[in-house]
Amino acid sequence: MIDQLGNGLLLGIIISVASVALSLLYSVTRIVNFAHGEIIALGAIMTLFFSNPVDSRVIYLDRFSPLGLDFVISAFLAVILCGVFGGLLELILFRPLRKAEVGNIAILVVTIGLSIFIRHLYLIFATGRVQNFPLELERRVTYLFFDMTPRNFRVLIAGIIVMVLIGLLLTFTRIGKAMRAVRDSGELASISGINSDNIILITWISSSMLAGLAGIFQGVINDIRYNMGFLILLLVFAGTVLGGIGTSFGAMVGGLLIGIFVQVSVAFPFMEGHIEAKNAVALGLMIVILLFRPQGIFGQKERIS
Amino acid sequence: MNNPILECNGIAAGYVKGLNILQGVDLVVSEGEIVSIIGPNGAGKSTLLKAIMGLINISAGRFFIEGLEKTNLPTHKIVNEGVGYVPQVQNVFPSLTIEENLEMGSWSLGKNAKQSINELYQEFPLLEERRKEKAGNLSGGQRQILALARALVTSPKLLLLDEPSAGLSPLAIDDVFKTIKNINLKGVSILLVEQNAKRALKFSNRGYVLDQGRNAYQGTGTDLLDDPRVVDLYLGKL
Amino acid sequence: MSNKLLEVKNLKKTFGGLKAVDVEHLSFNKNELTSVIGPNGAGKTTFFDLVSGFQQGDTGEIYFKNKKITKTQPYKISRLGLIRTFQLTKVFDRMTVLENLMFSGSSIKNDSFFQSILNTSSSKKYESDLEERAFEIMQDLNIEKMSESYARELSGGQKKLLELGRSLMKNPDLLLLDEPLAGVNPKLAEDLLEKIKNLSDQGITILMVEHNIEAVMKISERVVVLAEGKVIAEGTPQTVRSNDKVIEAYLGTAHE
Amino acid sequence: MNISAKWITTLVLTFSSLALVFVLNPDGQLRILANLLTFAGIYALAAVGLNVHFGLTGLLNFGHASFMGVGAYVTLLLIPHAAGREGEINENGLPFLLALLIGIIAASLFGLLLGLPAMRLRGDYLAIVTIAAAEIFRLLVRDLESITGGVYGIINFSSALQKYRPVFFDEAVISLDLAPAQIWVGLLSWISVFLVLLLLKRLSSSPWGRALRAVREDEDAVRALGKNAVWLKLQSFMLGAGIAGVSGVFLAFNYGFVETTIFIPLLTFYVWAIMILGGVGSLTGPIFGSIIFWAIISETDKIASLIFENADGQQLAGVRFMLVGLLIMLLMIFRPSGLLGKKEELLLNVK
Repeated sequence: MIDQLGNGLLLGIIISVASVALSLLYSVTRIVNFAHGEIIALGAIMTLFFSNPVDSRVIYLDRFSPLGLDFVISAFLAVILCGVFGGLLELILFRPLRKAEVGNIAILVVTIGLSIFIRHLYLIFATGRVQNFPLELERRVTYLFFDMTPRNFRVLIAGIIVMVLIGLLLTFTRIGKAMRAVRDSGELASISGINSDNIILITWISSSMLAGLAGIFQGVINDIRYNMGFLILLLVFAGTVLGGIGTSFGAMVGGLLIGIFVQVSVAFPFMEGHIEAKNAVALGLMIVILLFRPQGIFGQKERIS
Repeated sequence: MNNPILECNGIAAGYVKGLNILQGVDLVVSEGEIVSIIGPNGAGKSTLLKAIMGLINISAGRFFIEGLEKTNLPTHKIVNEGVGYVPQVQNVFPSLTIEENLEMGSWSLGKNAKQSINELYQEFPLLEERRKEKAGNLSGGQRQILALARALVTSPKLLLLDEPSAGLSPLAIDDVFKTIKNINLKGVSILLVEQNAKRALKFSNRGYVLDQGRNAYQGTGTDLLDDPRVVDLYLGKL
Repeated sequence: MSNKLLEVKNLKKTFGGLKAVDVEHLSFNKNELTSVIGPNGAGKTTFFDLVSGFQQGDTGEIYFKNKKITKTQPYKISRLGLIRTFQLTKVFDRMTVLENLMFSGSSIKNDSFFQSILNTSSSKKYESDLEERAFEIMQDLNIEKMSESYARELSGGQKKLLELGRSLMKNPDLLLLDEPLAGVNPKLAEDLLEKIKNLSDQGITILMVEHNIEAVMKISERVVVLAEGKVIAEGTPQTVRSNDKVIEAYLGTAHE
Repeated sequence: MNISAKWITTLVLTFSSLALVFVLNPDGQLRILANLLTFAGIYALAAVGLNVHFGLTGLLNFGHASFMGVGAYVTLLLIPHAAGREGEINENGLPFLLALLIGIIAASLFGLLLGLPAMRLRGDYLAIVTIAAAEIFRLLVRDLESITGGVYGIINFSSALQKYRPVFFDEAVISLDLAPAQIWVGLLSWISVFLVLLLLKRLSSSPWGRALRAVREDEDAVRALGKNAVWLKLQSFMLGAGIAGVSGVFLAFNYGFVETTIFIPLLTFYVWAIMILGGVGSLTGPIFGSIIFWAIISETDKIASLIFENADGQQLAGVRFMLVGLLIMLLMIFRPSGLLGKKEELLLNVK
C-alpha cells in the first residue's frame, strides 16, 4: 500500500490543482464546466507543441512544425496561453450568455458541446497518438518511504508550492479577496463598488491557467493524449464534490484524497485483479458522498433540491 | 432648504418585465437630511432603493444625484457617485473577515483604502478589535454595524439603508440607530426604509409614506407620527 | 366532539438561533375564516410550511381532524384534505390552465401508469367528468376563456386565481392561502376577496396569511396576530385592530 | 414560428440532408443511405427515451449510455453468444423476445437504481451523478471479463435475431444490392421507434404524462396537491431507461458485437444532440433530428478529407465529433427549441 502512496500523491496533486481551478470557477460563476478537461489538455498539448524538437517527426497536421523551445519556457508559455484561452471563452461565449440571462442548465449543455468540440480539435491537430514530452528518462529514487523519479518529485513539490501560492493569493491579495466576495454575494460585491464582470474574467483566466498547469503535470507524470482532460474530468469532479464544491481549500484536500484513494484502492484485497476498475471506486465514493453529505466534507449546506 | 442630493421623478420599476412594483415615486433627499420611507408590506420601499442602486431596471422616470441624471447606471458606478447602500439581508460577506469586508467596501479607493479603514476603526473600535474574525460569526447587531461601516469606507454623500433594525434585539436597535445618527451628524444624508415606522419618523427630518408603489403622504416626521391616516394604512380602516 | 379542525401545540422552529415560530397553542375551527397577520418576519409563512409538512418543526405537535400529522410528508397531509397555496405562485408554467386544474383533481388511480396506458372507458369518463368540473371552477373564477393558455402567459392575479382553482379541484376541508392577494391589481383583488368569502360561506374552512390588512379586516371572522413567531393577539378583527400590542408590532415604538 | 412553418423547415432540412448524401457519393448511395438510416433509427429510439427523462419530466440525465448498455448486455448474455478472450460459444439461451423483455426490465431497474440517489439532488449535480454512474457501469463491465467478455466483448449473437428474417425479405433486399442483416436491424428499430412513439403519444396526453409534466414544472406544488413527486420521477426514469435499453440492443445487433467502448459518454452526448436538434419535449422531433444528424455525420468524413489532405482515419472522425460539439453549442445558444420543440414549453432557459 505504501508503494501506491507515492503514485497516489502524484495523481492527487494533478487532480487537486484541477479541482481547485474547477471549484474557483464554479464558486464565482455557478458554471459547472464540462470543458474544464479540455483546458487541462490544452496545457499539456501546448507545452508539447512548444517543446518538441524542431526535427522531430511530429508535425501537426502537416502545417505546423514544433518549436523546440526549452521545456520550462514551453510550460510557462502554455500556462499563459491557457489563461488567454479561458479569458477569451468568457468574453466571447460566457459573458454574452450571462447577459442574455441564459439558464444554468443551458450553459451546462453549452460547456458539454464546447468540450466535445475542443477535444476533437486537438485530435485533428495533435493526432490520436499517445505522446510524451521530450524529457530524458530517469531512474526512481527513494524519498522518505516512497519511490519516484526526481522529476516527478519536483512536480509534486511544484504542485504543493502552487497550492500554497493559490491559498496565499486568495487570502491576501485584493483580487483574491474580491473573488471570495463575489462568491459570497455578487450583488453585495457590486454594491461595494466591485465590477463583478472583471472579477469573473480574472477568475476564468486564473482557473484556466491552473487547469493548464494540471495538464502539464499530468503530461510529465503520465503521458499526453488529446482526450487526457476528459479522462480525468470525472475524477476532478469527484475531488471537487468530495471537498465541497465552492470551497478552494476543500477542493485541494478533496482532489488529493481522490488521487490517493484511486491509487491506494489498487492495494485493497477485493480489488485484486480488478485494477482497471479503480476509477469506479472513486466515482462510487463521490455518489455516496453526494447522497449522504451533498455539501461535501468542507462545504456548507445549500444544494439539495 | 439645502441642495438636493437625491431627486427621484416618477420612478417605475419591478423585478419582472411588465409588472411594476413601483408605479411612479417622487422623492427628494437634501444635504444633511435624514429621510425615512415607511409604508405597509409590499408598498415598494426596498424596491425603490434597489432601483436607485441599479440592481433592478427602472422602466420609467428618472433620478438625479446632485443634479446629474444617473438612471439605470451599473451598480458599481452608482457607488462611485458617492452613494452607499446597506441592503436588508446579505449585507456582509460572511466568509470574509471584518477587515476584508471593509477592504471590499473600499474597492474603488484603491491605494487609499488602508487609511480610510483605519479612520473608520477609530469610530468603530469594536470592529478593529475583531478585525480578523469572519463576518459570519458576528451577532445580528454587530453585522449591521459592519454593514454600515462597509458602506461608509468610501465616505459617501448619501447612504441608503434598508430596514437596519430588522431582526435585531431592542438593545441592538438602539445601537444601530445611534450609529446612524452619528453618521448623519458628520454630514452624510440618509434615506432610510423602516418597518418600525414610529421610531423611524421620530428619528427623521422628513418622511414619505408609500402605498402600493406610489407616494401616499409626506411630511415632517412628527406630523406623520400623529396622522391617523398612517395607522389606517397599516392596520386598515374599519 | 370538538369543532377543531386544526390544532397546533407547542410548535417551535428556529433558524440559526432566530425563533421563527414559537406557538404554544393555536386551534382553528371548522367553517371559520381565519387570517394570520403580522409584520414582516413574524413567521407566518414558516407556520404554513410547518402545518403543511414542507418544513419540520423542532418540537411540537400538529393535529388535523384529530389526527397527528407532525412529521408527515406534504403529499400525505394534502391527501387528508389540507391544501395550501404558495406566496410566490407555483402554477405549472408550461401546462395549460385546464391541465393545471385537471392534474390537481385527478385521483392517484387515474394518474397511474397502467391506467393511463389502458385508457379504459371508465377512465375516459373520469377524465371528462374532471374536465367538466374544471370548467365549472374556471367559470366560477372567470378564467374559462384562458383554459387553453399556458399558465406562464397569465398575469400575476390570474395565476393566483388559477392556484386557488387548482386547490378547489381537491375539494379541500382546510384551505391554507399564503398571501392570495399579493401582486394582484386592486380590481381583481376585490373579486378574489369576494370569491374567498363565498368559499367560506360554502363551508370550506380557510386559513389565510395576507398583508392587505384592509382586506383581512373586511372578511375574516377571526384574526391571529403573530410577531416574532409568537401569538400576540387573537380575536375578532375589531378587538385585534384596537389592541395596543398589535399597533406596536406594526408601527413600532417611539421610545429612544 | 407557426406550426406549419416548423414542419416545412424540418422536412426541407431532412430531405436536403439526405439529398446531400446522394450528391456527395458517386456510387453506393443506397448502401450509405441504408447504413445511416439504420443508425438513425436506433439513435432516434434512444433520443425518444431521453426525451421522457428530460423533455417530459425535466430530469437532467447524462448517463443514457449506461441504460443502453444494460439493455444490450443483459439481452445478449441471455441469448446464444460467445464472450471473452477465448470466445467460447454458449449455445444455450432464451428466445430473443424473452431475452429482450428481461433486458428492458433490467435497464428499467438500473434506471430506478440510478434514480434513487439522484432524487435528492439539484439539476447540475444530477448531471454529474448520472454521468459518473454510467462510467462506473462501463468500468465494471470492462472489469468483469468472465461474465461480460470485458474488452473482448460479446460476439456470435446475431443469428438469434437474424434467424427470424423472412425469405421474401432477403430476396427483396438482395435484389437492391443491400445487406439483409443490416436492413433487418434497421427495419426492426424503426418499427420499435413507431411502436414506442404510439405508446408515448398515448401516455404523454394521459393523466400520467400530465403528472410528469407537473413534476417538471414544480415539485412543491405537486406535493402540495397530494401527489408523490419522487415516485413519479422514478417511474419516468424507469420508462426512459427501458426505451434506451431497446435501443442499446439494436445498436449491438447493428455492430454485430458489443464491447465497452461503445457505451462511452460520447454516446450519451450524441443522443443529447439529436434530442436538442429534434426539439426537447417533441414526440416526433427525435425522428427527424436523428436522420439529419446521421446524414451530416456520415458525410463529414468526405468533406473533411478534402480539407485535411493527410489526416488519418481517426483524425477524420475527429472532424465529425467536432461538428457534433459545435451543433450542440450552436443549437443551445441560437435555437434551444430545436426543430419541432415548442417555444412555449422551452425547458432549457430555466435557471
